[in-house]
Parts: sequence; structure tokens; C-alpha cells
Amino acid sequence: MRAKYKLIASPIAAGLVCASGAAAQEAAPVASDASVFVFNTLLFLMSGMVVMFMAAGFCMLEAGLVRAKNAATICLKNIALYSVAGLMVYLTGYDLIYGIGEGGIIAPLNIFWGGDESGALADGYSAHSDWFFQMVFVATAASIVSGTLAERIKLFPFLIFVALLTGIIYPIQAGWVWGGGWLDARFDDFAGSTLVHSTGGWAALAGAIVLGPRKGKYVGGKVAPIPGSSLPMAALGTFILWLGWFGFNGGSQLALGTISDATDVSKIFVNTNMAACGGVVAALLLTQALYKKVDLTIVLNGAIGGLVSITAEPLQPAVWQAILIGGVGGVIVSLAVPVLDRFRIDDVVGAIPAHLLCGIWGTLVVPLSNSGVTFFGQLTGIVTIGAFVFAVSFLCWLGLKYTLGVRASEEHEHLGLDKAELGLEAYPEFTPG
Amino acid sequence: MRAKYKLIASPIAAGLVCASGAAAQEAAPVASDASVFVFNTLLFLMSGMVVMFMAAGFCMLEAGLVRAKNAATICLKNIALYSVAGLMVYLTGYDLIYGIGEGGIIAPLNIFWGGDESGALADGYSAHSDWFFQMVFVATAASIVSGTLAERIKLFPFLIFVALLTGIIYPIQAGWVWGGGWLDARFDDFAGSTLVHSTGGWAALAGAIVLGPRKGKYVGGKVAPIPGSSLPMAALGTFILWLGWFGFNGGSQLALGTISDATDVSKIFVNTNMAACGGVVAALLLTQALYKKVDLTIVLNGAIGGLVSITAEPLQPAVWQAILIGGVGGVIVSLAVPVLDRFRIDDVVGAIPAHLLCGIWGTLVVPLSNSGVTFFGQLTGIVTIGAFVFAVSFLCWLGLKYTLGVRASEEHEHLGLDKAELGLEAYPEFTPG
Amino acid sequence: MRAKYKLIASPIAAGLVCASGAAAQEAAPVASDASVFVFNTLLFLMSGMVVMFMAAGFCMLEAGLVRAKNAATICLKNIALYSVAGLMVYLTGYDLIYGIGEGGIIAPLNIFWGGDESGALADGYSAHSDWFFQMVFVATAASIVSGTLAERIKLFPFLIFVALLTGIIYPIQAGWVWGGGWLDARFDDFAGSTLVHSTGGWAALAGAIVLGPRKGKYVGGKVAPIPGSSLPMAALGTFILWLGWFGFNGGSQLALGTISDATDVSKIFVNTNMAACGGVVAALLLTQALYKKVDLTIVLNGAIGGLVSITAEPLQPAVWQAILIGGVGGVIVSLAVPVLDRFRIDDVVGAIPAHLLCGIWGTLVVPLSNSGVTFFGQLTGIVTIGAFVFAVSFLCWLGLKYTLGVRASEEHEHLGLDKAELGLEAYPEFTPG
Amino acid sequence: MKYIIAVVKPHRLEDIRNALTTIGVEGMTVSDVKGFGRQKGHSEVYRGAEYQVDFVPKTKIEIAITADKAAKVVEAICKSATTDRIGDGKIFVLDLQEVVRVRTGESGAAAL
Amino acid sequence: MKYIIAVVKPHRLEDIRNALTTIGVEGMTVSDVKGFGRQKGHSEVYRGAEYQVDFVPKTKIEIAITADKAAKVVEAICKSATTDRIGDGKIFVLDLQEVVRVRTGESGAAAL
Amino acid sequence: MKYIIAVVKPHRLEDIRNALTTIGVEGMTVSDVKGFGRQKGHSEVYRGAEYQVDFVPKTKIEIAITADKAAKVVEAICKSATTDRIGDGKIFVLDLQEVVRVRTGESGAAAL
Ligand SMILES: Nc1ncnc2c1ncn2[C@@H]1O[C@H](COP(=O)(O)OP(=O)(O)O)[C@@H](O)[C@H]1O
Ligand SMILES: Nc1ncnc2c1ncn2[C@@H]1O[C@H](COP(=O)(O)OP(=O)(O)O)[C@@H](O)[C@H]1O
Ligand SMILES: Nc1ncnc2c1ncn2[C@@H]1O[C@H](COP(=O)(O)OP(=O)(O)O)[C@@H](O)[C@H]1O
Repeated sequence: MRAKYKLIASPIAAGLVCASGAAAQEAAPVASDASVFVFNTLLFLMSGMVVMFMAAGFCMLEAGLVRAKNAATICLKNIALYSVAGLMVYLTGYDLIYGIGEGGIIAPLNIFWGGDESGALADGYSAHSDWFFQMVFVATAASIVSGTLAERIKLFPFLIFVALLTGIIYPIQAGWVWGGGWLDARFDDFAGSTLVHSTGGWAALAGAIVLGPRKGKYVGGKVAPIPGSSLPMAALGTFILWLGWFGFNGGSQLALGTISDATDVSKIFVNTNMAACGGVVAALLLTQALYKKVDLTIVLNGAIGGLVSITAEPLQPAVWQAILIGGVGGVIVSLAVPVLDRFRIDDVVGAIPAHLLCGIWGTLVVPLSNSGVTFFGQLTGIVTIGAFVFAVSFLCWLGLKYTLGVRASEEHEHLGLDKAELGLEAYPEFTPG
Repeated sequence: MRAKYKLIASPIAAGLVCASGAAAQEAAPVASDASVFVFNTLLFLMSGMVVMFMAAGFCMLEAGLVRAKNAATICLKNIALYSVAGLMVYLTGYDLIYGIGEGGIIAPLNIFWGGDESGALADGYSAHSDWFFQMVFVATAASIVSGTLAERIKLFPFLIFVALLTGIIYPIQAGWVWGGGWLDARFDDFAGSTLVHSTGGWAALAGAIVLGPRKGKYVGGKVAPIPGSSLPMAALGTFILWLGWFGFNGGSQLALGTISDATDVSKIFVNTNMAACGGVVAALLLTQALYKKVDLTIVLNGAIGGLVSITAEPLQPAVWQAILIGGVGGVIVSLAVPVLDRFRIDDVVGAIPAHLLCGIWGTLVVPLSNSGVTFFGQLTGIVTIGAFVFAVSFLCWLGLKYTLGVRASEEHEHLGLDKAELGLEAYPEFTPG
Repeated sequence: MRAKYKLIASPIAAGLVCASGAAAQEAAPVASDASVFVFNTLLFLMSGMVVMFMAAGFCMLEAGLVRAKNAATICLKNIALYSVAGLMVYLTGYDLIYGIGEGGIIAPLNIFWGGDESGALADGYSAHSDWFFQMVFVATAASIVSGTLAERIKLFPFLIFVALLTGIIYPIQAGWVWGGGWLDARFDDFAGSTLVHSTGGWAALAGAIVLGPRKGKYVGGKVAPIPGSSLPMAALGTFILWLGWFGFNGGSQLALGTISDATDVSKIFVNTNMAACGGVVAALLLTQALYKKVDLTIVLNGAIGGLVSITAEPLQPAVWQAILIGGVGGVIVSLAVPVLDRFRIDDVVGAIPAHLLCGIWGTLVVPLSNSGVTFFGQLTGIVTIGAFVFAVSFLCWLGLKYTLGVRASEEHEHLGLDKAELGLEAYPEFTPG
Repeated sequence: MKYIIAVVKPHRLEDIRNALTTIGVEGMTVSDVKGFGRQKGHSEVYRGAEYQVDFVPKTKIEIAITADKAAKVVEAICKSATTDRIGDGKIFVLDLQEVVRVRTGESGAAAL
Repeated sequence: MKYIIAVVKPHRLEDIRNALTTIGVEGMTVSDVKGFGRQKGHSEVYRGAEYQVDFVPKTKIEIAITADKAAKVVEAICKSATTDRIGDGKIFVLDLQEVVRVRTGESGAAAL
Repeated sequence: MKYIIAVVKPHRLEDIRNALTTIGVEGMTVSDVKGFGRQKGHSEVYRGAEYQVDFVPKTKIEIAITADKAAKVVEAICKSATTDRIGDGKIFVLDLQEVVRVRTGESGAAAL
């Protein structure tokens, strides 16, 4: 479980100690209640800001990895999905996550988040800051989907799916763990390797199956690569995601106001950073070994794979463990990208290897560094959440397919979604046609 | 009024309470004077950093929306205008804003900001942190102008106008409100819908009128669109602006060190974010309804329109109100872009709808959520500031027109300002001609 | 000296005062030990984040200033070098910097940083936060090298050099000053004009000499400019670097938790910002005067030159001094770029003028604003560090040259490293050939 | 010898190239062009203003070939380029007087 | 039939296209080229180094037309392309032996 | 007059242009093209999938010249374009019937 509960145990304890005056000086020094509150709130705000900026990271990564003729559409999808996520988390999502009650399976539906700050003092942070932080997490999961399905999915069906994902699917399973539901006691996912990244990955996988590959991607038993239009843009996107991940993982400590929390957040920063470094170097060496050429796009995916891998437990591992965990993430990505192609699952930006597979890996490896966590418990969470998200997403995609249709017409795909759906071009002066 | 006064009332009060020892624990807990000071200062620094980064956002947005042949010039203008703004705020601007005296109309001219930290303890924050925060606000107003006038204005006349705007025009009107001048008592503009965004918009409008439209924009009673050269770059710019806005509005709380300030900053973050979401979704649906195609460039403007709309009062509205206020901003932008064209006011990036019109809307709607504020008072501020900024800017532009000339020659415009004024190309390997 | 020592003198003192209870209220108010600890740690984390993001800034700047055919490779180098730097600082770097002992010349070799937090309370910040902050500094130095040597250096030899630079060369000289080694008592370099920027610059210069210029750069006694492929990308990179510099210089205060530290960080923000403004305006006016055209690429270098110049002492100068120091940096850059060409040293992005020369200038000018510092002491540091870094780098480059080879073959250079080394294109749909 | 210039829809290039290779064409040169023809472009809306896009992106293929094979080449292009929709493109046949292979200096049909 | 190749200043394209449409030209193909001609380029300064820009961006227009209309087309281009400045461009007229419309297989003048 | 089309390796352009200027060519038009020829492209790996890159980037040079100079031009290109490696390129010579200089209306050899 995340959020509410934990904090009651820390800053407030600190507050009590503080209130008892001079006594506080005997143990480790503590800050005043008010400072702790401000620090915790600030952690949410600062972290939330950079996680919000991950939307730009996904936008750039995806715009760089699609063809020029679909680049404007993917930008539109990214800014729209973030906005839809915001509205849906407000409408139903937040209350579905946190209204669930201990050990519960689903929260009673409650629309419009109330913004109640009355419990804030006891929680040790502003309710609004927490809401903001949770909201940007939900948007992240949706961003994962847009990349996989790029270049062929119609705009409005995609946005409808995003609304379902961010308003219902994600919140239900997040409630199971972070809301204190039935999985919370047996399963550990610090910042969301499973809850956010695999969830996004499962939803993307379901969509990719329903949607089918892009025209021309698999021709006569062969994979025809469709190179991305701007690799520097993709690199920029990766750097932005890396930056955002400090907030993603660091903010998930949910508290900053005590010496121990501040130290933990620092450890998380270091481990997050080093897991990404491990992912990059692993992907670099592995693509060189496999293909005799370093593949930049896989190295970028490797950074993300490393980051996703450490997300389930960025605090406990020693630094060298973090490097290895991230490094394995980089390996997974490098190997899985071509495997996925063998199954003819067309994942435009490599989101399924990086977010889904590395999310599973990162969750499974938690017991190694975290003694209170069992391998079996982790598996339970991965399987139940995976099954739930995949199944419901699949049904949603099918529903959309047989009503509005999800796939752009062959002609639109040829022409590019930019011209077909937006009636404009991303680079009108450059693209040859 | 903003800055100085308000803070005297909060952290210092907190400080006094704190100094009285145990008594503090009876009411809401308070942090120590020193912590409050550091928190407040940190808010300015952190917010100032991301607002500074808005310069990059404007740069990307504008570089993406101009033609390739003017993209390097607009980048130069953006980095140069920020630098000129910095120098002018130091030279005259800051003292013109805050030297005005209660109820005053204009401050005595005082050159070179002194950097006096002697009042800092009483103010509850470092004077330098406040200066930095104010400086980046001024630069924002100037950035608005560069977008509207892109692709046809000469470099040095533009920079001279920026110097006048940031050194004199903006500071005088900002002093009326945030400096505690005559408007302060009747008019409310939390983070600058009118003081920053409309001010930038009025200055841009005056410039657009004096300058006239780009060649080929209005041909025989028809509007000939001039598509932007890189929409992904424009999308990146919008995301950066969105990020920066958390600092823009959040930092305008001017204090973070108490539980109530931290909670208020959190509310501001949520409202700011949701207004932008509202603006995006409104523009998306509206352009789809009007043109049967979603127009990405207008959706991007819609995000900004939503952000500007909530800027006048990001704290008081409930979240649903923030969504609506931002949503109306998105509507305004969608409708105003073509209307402006009907008046043959050529606004290259849509800055006038987003910053000027949404700034007015946001300022007018404050009384709805903020009982202490009157509609009439708001109107007074909008009209007097608008009249002042527009009139003085118009005179400055005319003065420049009849001395140095403001408009690039027809040949230079054909060739593109990059080749004509900078003697280089933004994308030398790509641009066809 | 930086880090460890200094802090013992400040927050802990504050802590002691605080512990003595009411007495604290008589002098300037102080925060509790715990708050000070959290503030200091937060400063490292927040600053470290934006300095990490400077890797994206260098990546964009360099990708924008190389030709399209080498843009993917430079992106790969940038993400890889950051990752290698992370691993090497963990392996040997950090302990080489801080294990040196007072007045020492070289620390005993110690592999794998231990992550010991036991001294944190006494230090006043989390050891991990400090490690993170130091690590991103090291990466910065390596980023400087990649830009100079772009478009012709082979990938793996480059990465091996990065490993040597970040794991050995940088740490040894940084230990001399920031680790408390022999230079610490006589030499002052607040945030690393010499230790980071000149170090990167010397390493780059040695590489440029060993490597030779790009084919076609100097033809028959003439300089043939090789324009960068995307100036807006270069502008974005510069803005990101500017943003990161607030963390670079501000974080180097190493403490935030007292009123005086918070005020000092604020002063550093203002001076850092204004030095960059000075550099921009100086380069703008000077290129206009010299070439009758403003050169955007030099103006961007001017911003960086201004930032590097103020890095040696961003706290003590008055604002007008900071403007001048930065302005001279802009002048140096504008004049040195063509001079370097006269020596046929081919520096693709202008890193040597901006980082090496401005680093020297910034270090030499410290005595003007900082009475405790002597011109002779500064010169000692500049010369010894320069000689050490240049000589060792030169040997490393030569070693690489005669083993693996450092330079791409003529054919690869013609083809572009993207196709030759990565087997892909940065912009496959756009590039003509 | 003939110099054949074909202006076709970009996404047909792959098929056309295959068709030509099959009938023994060994070289060709391809570039991106904009076409104005019967296929009249279309109207679009940008920032609320409607406007006419007059040109259509096309691909130009140039092939030098011996006179006897020219008819076969034209036919092969016709077949592989057609989508039976307006804008399928056109083929122009010009007389080619001489060809030279740069590397060897060979000329005439041998250079093709 | 004739195959006319005109190399002109890019910003005249709009006018030229209008002029040609007026006299009944129904198709043309346009591409971006670099020209080296009398208009000699110019010298520029980049990062403090002076250098010569040798080429000038131009637009190439290709038009297939019946022989009788060729003169009118050349005249129309001349008129609409000129700015009376150096670099206005050139028009080349080649003999065109055959045209085929891909979609219908029509050939000769009917295919134009 | 002749209309010469040469398809060459992009990085030879500079030398070719110099060689042509030396022998008195006063104008030429250059564009970027993709070549399919003997030089067969190569296979690459992208994201773990191997694929064939069929085309090679080339530069197309077009030169209109009086008939008497044509041979010299072809020779000059041959010499300056060659790297003695496959893919060096080809030169096509077509008959040119008429040239007109837009600015002055001059025609024939005088317009070259
Ligand atoms: N007379 C012409 N001269 C040069 N190019 C032409 C001519 N007619 C057509 N084209 C080119 O051929 C392309 C296809 O022509 P279009 O008339 O649209 O095809 P169709 O008649 O087969 O439907 C055009 O876009 C243009 O590039
Ligand atoms: N002999 C030629 N062969 C091919 N293209 C030419 C030739 N002469 C000129 N051109 C093309 O025509 C363009 C205009 O020629 P230029 O000599 O500059 O014009 P003008 O003589 O009318 O001033 C050139 O940029 C070039 O592209
Ligand atoms: N028959 C042809 N028709 C048109 N262009 C051709 C033809 N043959 C070759 N080319 C062009 O010339 C370029 C060089 O040809 P290639 O056969 O690779 O050279 P070489 O035979 O000299 O090694 C090709 O890439 C292609 O663009």
C-alpha cells in the first residue's frame, strides 16, 4: 500500500515526538510538524511536476520513432491523453483508488473528487499535492499505450480507451495495492513497475493484438523495419523520461520531512539513476554483440527498461544491485524487441518490452533485496493485475472495434494520419511525400 | 498587491508564534522562522527555474510554428529577449515595480537594482530569490510578443521594443497592482492573467497592427494559411510552457513555509493543471465540431489558453470550476484564431487569442470564485492596463517604424529572415528553398 | 574545498545552536537539525536533477550543430557517456575525489563506492544525495568532450576515453581541490569553472589535436564552414543547459537549510542568470559588429560562455560584476571561435572557447570579487590542473590511436557515422544524401 | 535508346521497382516531386482558415533503356503503378542519344 | 509533343502555375533543385569564417505538352517567372516521343 | 544543343562543378535523388530485424550545353566523378531543341 497509511506512521509520529519538546533532541533530530508537512507536500509537487513533464518525454520519444506522416497525430494524442487522464482521475479515478477500504476489491463508485483537506494534517501532506502526484502517474500509464499503437489507430477510439483506462481500469488495480485493497498485504510495488508500467504495457498489448500491425511491417514472413523519423527527438524524449523518473520513484517515498525519508529519497535517486545507466550500457553492448552495430533506438529503450526495472523497489537494493537490475532490463529490451516482431505484434516504440516485460522483471526481483517480500506474492500480483488489465482492455478494444472501429483505413494509413485525421502535416516543408 | 506586503502578514506571524515556544503547538503547527524563510525562498527559486525554462517553451513553440526559413531567427529572438529582459529588469524594471509606494501611479526612476537583503528576514524570503522570480515573469511577457510578430520583424528594432517593454511599460503597470499602486485595492490578478499575459498580448497586438501581416497571408480577401515547419517542436514547446506554469502560478503564492501556504500551492498546482486539461479537451472537441478535423495547432493554443485563463485566480476555484474556466479558454482560442484573421491581424503563433483574450477572460471571471473581488474592479484593471500598454506600445512601435523601420524588406521576407538577417539557415540540409 | 568540510562548519553549528533551545532565538532564527538536513539534501537532489538534465542539453546542442548524417551517433554518445560516467564514478571516481585526505595528491584506489550514510548526520545531508550531485558533475565534463570531437571519432574508443576521464582523470584533479587535497588551500573554484569545464575542455582539446579536423573543414588554407543541421535543436540545448546551471552553481553552495545559505543560493541564481544574459548580449553585439550579421550559433555559445565564466565564483560578485564577467565570456567565445580555426583545431560545437577559455577567465577573475583569493593561487590551479588533464588526456588519446584507432575511416566520415557505425539514419525521411 | 520518366504514386514505388527488375531493368533513378494534374489536390483547414492544397506528392522514376525494351518497361510500369484511381500518374518517353558509365567510360547500350 | 523543363525562382511558382493553367496546361511536375548559373551565390560568414554559397535554391517545373502549344507555354513561363533580376531562370525544350496515362493506358496527346 | 543528365556520388559534386566550370560550363542544375543500379544497397539491422536498403543516395546534375561541347562535358564529368568504385554513376545525353533565358527572352545557344 502506498500513500495514506504509510504516512500516518511516519511524519505524524515525528510530529508527536516534536510536540513533546526537548525530548526530541535525544533521538535523531526531527523537524517540526509544519516543516514535515511542507516537505512532504513539496516532494509531491516537485516530483509531480517532473512526472507531468514525462508526458513531453513520451511525446518526443514517440514523435521521433514514428514516420513523419504520423508525427503530428502522435503529438496530439499525447497532449490529449494527458488531459483526458486528468479529467478522468478527477471524475472517478482517484476515488476508485483510495475509496476501496482495507482488503477490498473495488471501491464504491463516487464521482468528482472532493478535494477534502481535512485529513491533511494527520496525513502529513496536502491532499491536493497527493492528488496531483497520483494523477500524473495515471497519465504515464496511458502514455505507454499511445506509443505502441501509433501510426494506425484512430484518434477518438484511442481517446475513449484512454478514458476507460485512466478512469476505471488503472484505478481498480491500483486500489488493490496502493489503496490498501486485497493485494496490499502480499504484494510489493514501490513506485509502480507493475501497477503503472505493466498496466500500461498490458493495455498496449491488448490494443496491438486487436489492432494488428501496420501495413508493410510484416511482409511475406519478413520484418520490414519502419525507421523513426527523428532519432534526436527520440533521444530527447528518453532524457526527459529519465529526468521525470527521479520524481516518479523519488516521490513514491511519499515523504521527505524526516532525516530518514530524505536519506531514502536520496538512495532512490541514486538507484534510479544507476539502473538507467545499467540499462543503457547493457543494451549498447548487447546490440553491438548481436548485430555488430549499436542500435540507438534499442539503447534508448534500454534506458527506459532499466528505469522500469528498478521502479518496483528503488530503495532497498544496494547500488550494484540497482545497476544489475537495470542492466537486465536493458538485456530484456534488446532481446524482446525482435521476439515481439516474431509474434507479429507491432509495437512502434518498443513500449511492451520496456514497460511490460521490464515491469514484470522488476517486480519479480524485489524479494532479492527486500526480505519482507515473497516471490510468490509478487507473482500473485503480476498475474492477477496482468490478467485483469489485459482482459478488460481486450474487451474494451474489441468493443471499440465493433462499434466505432479502431483502425484507420488502409488509405489513411498510406497517406499518414496527419493528413488523414488532422488535415495537416507535421513537417510540411520537409516531408517528401 | 503581491510580494512584499502579503508575506509580512504570514511567515513572520508564524515566526512570532514560533518564538513564543510551546504555545505554537496549540494552534496548527508552525515551522521555525528559519525554515519558513528557506521554504519561501526555495519556492521562488524552484518556481523561477521552471518559469525561466518557459523561455525554451516559447522558443520551441514559435520555432515550430514559423516556416523553416525563419526558424533560426525566432530562436535568436527568444534567447536575446530573455537576456535583454534580464538586463532591463536589473537596470530599471524591478525598482519601477516595487518602488511605487502605496496607491502610487509611478515610481521614481532608480537605476540598477541594489540587491539589498536587509529586509529579507522581515519579508520572510531572500530578496534575490524574489528578484529572480519577478525577472522571469517580465521575460514571459516579452516572449509573447516575439511569437505574434515572427517572420517579418527586424531583429534590432524588436530588441529595442523588448527593452522598452521590460524596462518601462511592464514595470509601470505591474507596479500599479503588485507594487501596491493605485489599482491594488480594487483589482485582483493572482499570477498575472492581465499583468503578464494580456500585457504581452496588447504589446503584440500593437506591433501586429503597425507591422502588418506577412506577405501572402491574406490574398484577395482570402486567408492563405502558412503552416508551421515542425509541429512536434511546437508540441514540445507547449509541454514546456505547461511545466513552467506550475512555477508561474504556484510560485505566485509567494510563500510555502506554512501548512496553509503549502496547501494553497498544492491547490494551485491542481487547478493550473486541470485548467490546461480543460483547454485542451475543449479545443479538441470544438475544432472537430467546426472543421471536422482536429487542429493540433489550435489544441496546443487551447492548452495555453486554459493556463492563461486560470492564472488570474488559480487558488480559489474548485477543481470543476478550474476545468470550466480553462475549457472556456480553449473555446476562446479556437474561435478567436480565425476571427483575428478576419481583421487581417496576422498573429503567427496565436499568442493574441491565448494570452490577451484568455487573460481578459480569466481576469473577469475571478469574482465568481473570489467574493472579495468585484467585476467592476476587474474591468477597471483590464481597461486601464490594456489602454496604457496598448497605447504606449503603439507609440513605441510607430516611433521605431519611422526611425529604424520595423519591417524586413519584401525581399528579405521572401528569402526568409534566417538568410537575410543571420546569414544562415536553421536546417541547411533539409530546406528545399 | 567543497562538500564534506564546509558543511561541518555550517548546518551542524546551526544544529548545535538549535539544540541549545531558546538561545537560538536571540541570533538569526535557525531551523531544526532535521529541517536543515532535509533542506541540504533537497538542494542536492533538486540541483542534481537539473544538472542530470544538462546531459539532454548537451545532446540537443550537439545534435543540432552536427550534420544530419552524424546526429544519431552524437545522441548515442551523449546517453552512453552519461551512463559510463555514472558507472565509473561508482567504481572509482567518487572515492578518488573524496578519499584523498587533507593536502594529498592522490587518494588510495578504492573500488565500488560504499554508500555509507553513517556520517550523514554530522555532514548535514544524505551521502547519497551528495554522491548523486557529484556524479552529474562528472558527466558534465565528459559531455563537453563529445561535442568537440563529433562527426569523426569512433564510438568505442570515445567511450573508453570517457571511462578514463570520469573514473580517473577528473577525480584526481577534483580531489586536489574539492576533496581537500594540496591545491585546496590556495585555489578557489566554487562550482567548477576549472575543475569541471576547463577539465572537459582540456580533454577535448587533446582529443581534437590527436584526431585532426573533419575532412573538408580546412581546404587550401581556408576554413570551410560545416553548418549544423538543426539550429532550433541547438537553441533548445542551450536553454536546457542554462536551466541546469541553476542547479550546477546553486547546488554548489552545498547547503540550503539556513537563512544565510538560502540567501546565498538566491544570489547565485541571480548572478548565474545575469552572467548568461551578459554573454548573450555581448556575443550578439560583437558578432553584429564583426560580421555585420548576428551569428546564432555564436550567441548560443555566448550564453554558455557567460555561464562558465561565472561558475568559478557565482556568489560574491555584485550583479553588475556578474553581468560583466559573463559579458567578457561572450566576447571570448565570439573571438576565439575563428581563432581556433586558424590553428586548425576543429571544435564542432565550440566547446573549447566556451568551456576551456571561459573557464580560465572565470577562474582568473575570482580575486576581483573575493578578497581571500589570490591571482597567483588561481593561476597555480589553472596551470597545474590544465597541465595534468591535458597531458594525461593526450597520452590516453595517443594510446587509443595506436591501439584501437580513434578516427573513423575517410569513407565512414563521408557516409556519416550514423550509417557507418550505427547502420541507421537520424532523419531517414528527410536527409537528401 | 530511350529515357523514360514516370511520375507515380509514392507508395507504388516498391512494386514498380520489383516489376522492372523482373523484366531486366538494371538501373533507375528516383526522386520526390510534387504533381499538379487531374488529381486536383483538396481543401484543408488550418487554424480555422480553409485553403486549397494544389499539389500531390509524387515519385519520379527515370530509366534509361534500350529502345527495344522501352515498350515493355512502359507496360510494366503501367501495370504495377495503377490503383485505378485518379492520380495514378504518367509516363513520358524521350529519345536518349548516349549513355556513359562513369567508372569504366563504357558507352552506349553496354553502359546501361 | 514537347517536354519542357523550366528552372525558376521558387517564389514565382504560384504565378507560373496560374499562368499555365490559364492557357490550358493540365499537368505539371515540380521539384526542388539547386541552381548554379550566372547568379553566383554569395559569401556568408558562419562562426567567424567567410565562405562562398555557390548554389541558389530553385524550382524545376516539367511540363509535357503538344508541340503546337509549346511556344505558348514557354512564353507564359517567361512572362510569369520574370522578376527582371539575375537568376530568373531558364527553360529547356526537349522532344517528347510518347506519353502514357497509367490509369487508363491511353497514350499520345490524349494522355496529356 | 544537348541536355546532359549525370547521376553521381554526392560527395563528388564539388569536384565535378569545378571541372565543369574550368571547361566553360556556365550553368547547371542539381538535385538529390535515390539510385537503384549495380550498386545494390546493403543490408542493415534495425531494432533486431535485418532488411535490405535498396537505394543509394545520389546527386543528379543537369547541364544544357551546345552540341560541340557535349563530349568535353561528358569527359570532364567522367574524370571528376570517378572513384573507381561501383556506384560511380552514369551520364545520359539527350537532344535539346530549345533554350530560353527567362529574364531576357534570349533563346538558343545565346541563352545558355
Ligand atoms: N502534362 C504533364 N506534364 C508533366 N507532368 C504531368 C503532366 N500531367 C500529369 N503530370 C504528372 O503526373 C501526375 C499524375 O497525373 P494525373 O493527371 O493526376 O493522373 P491521371 O490523369 O492518371 O489521373 C501529376 O501529379 C503530375 O505530376
Ligand atoms: N546550362 C545550364 N544547364 C542546366 N541548368 C542551367 C543552365 N544554366 C542555368 N541553369 C539553371 O537555371 C538557373 C538560372 O540561371 P541563371 O544563369 O542564374 O539565370 P539568368 O541567366 O537568367 O540570370 C540556374 O540556377 C540553374 O539552375
Ligand atoms: N538504366 C538506368 N536508368 C536510370 N538511372 C540509372 C540507370 N542505371 C544507373 N542509373 C543511376 O546511376 C546510378 C549509378 O549506377 P550504378 O549502376 O550503381 O553505377 P556503376 O554501374 O557505374 O557502378 C544509379 O544509382 C542510378 O541512380
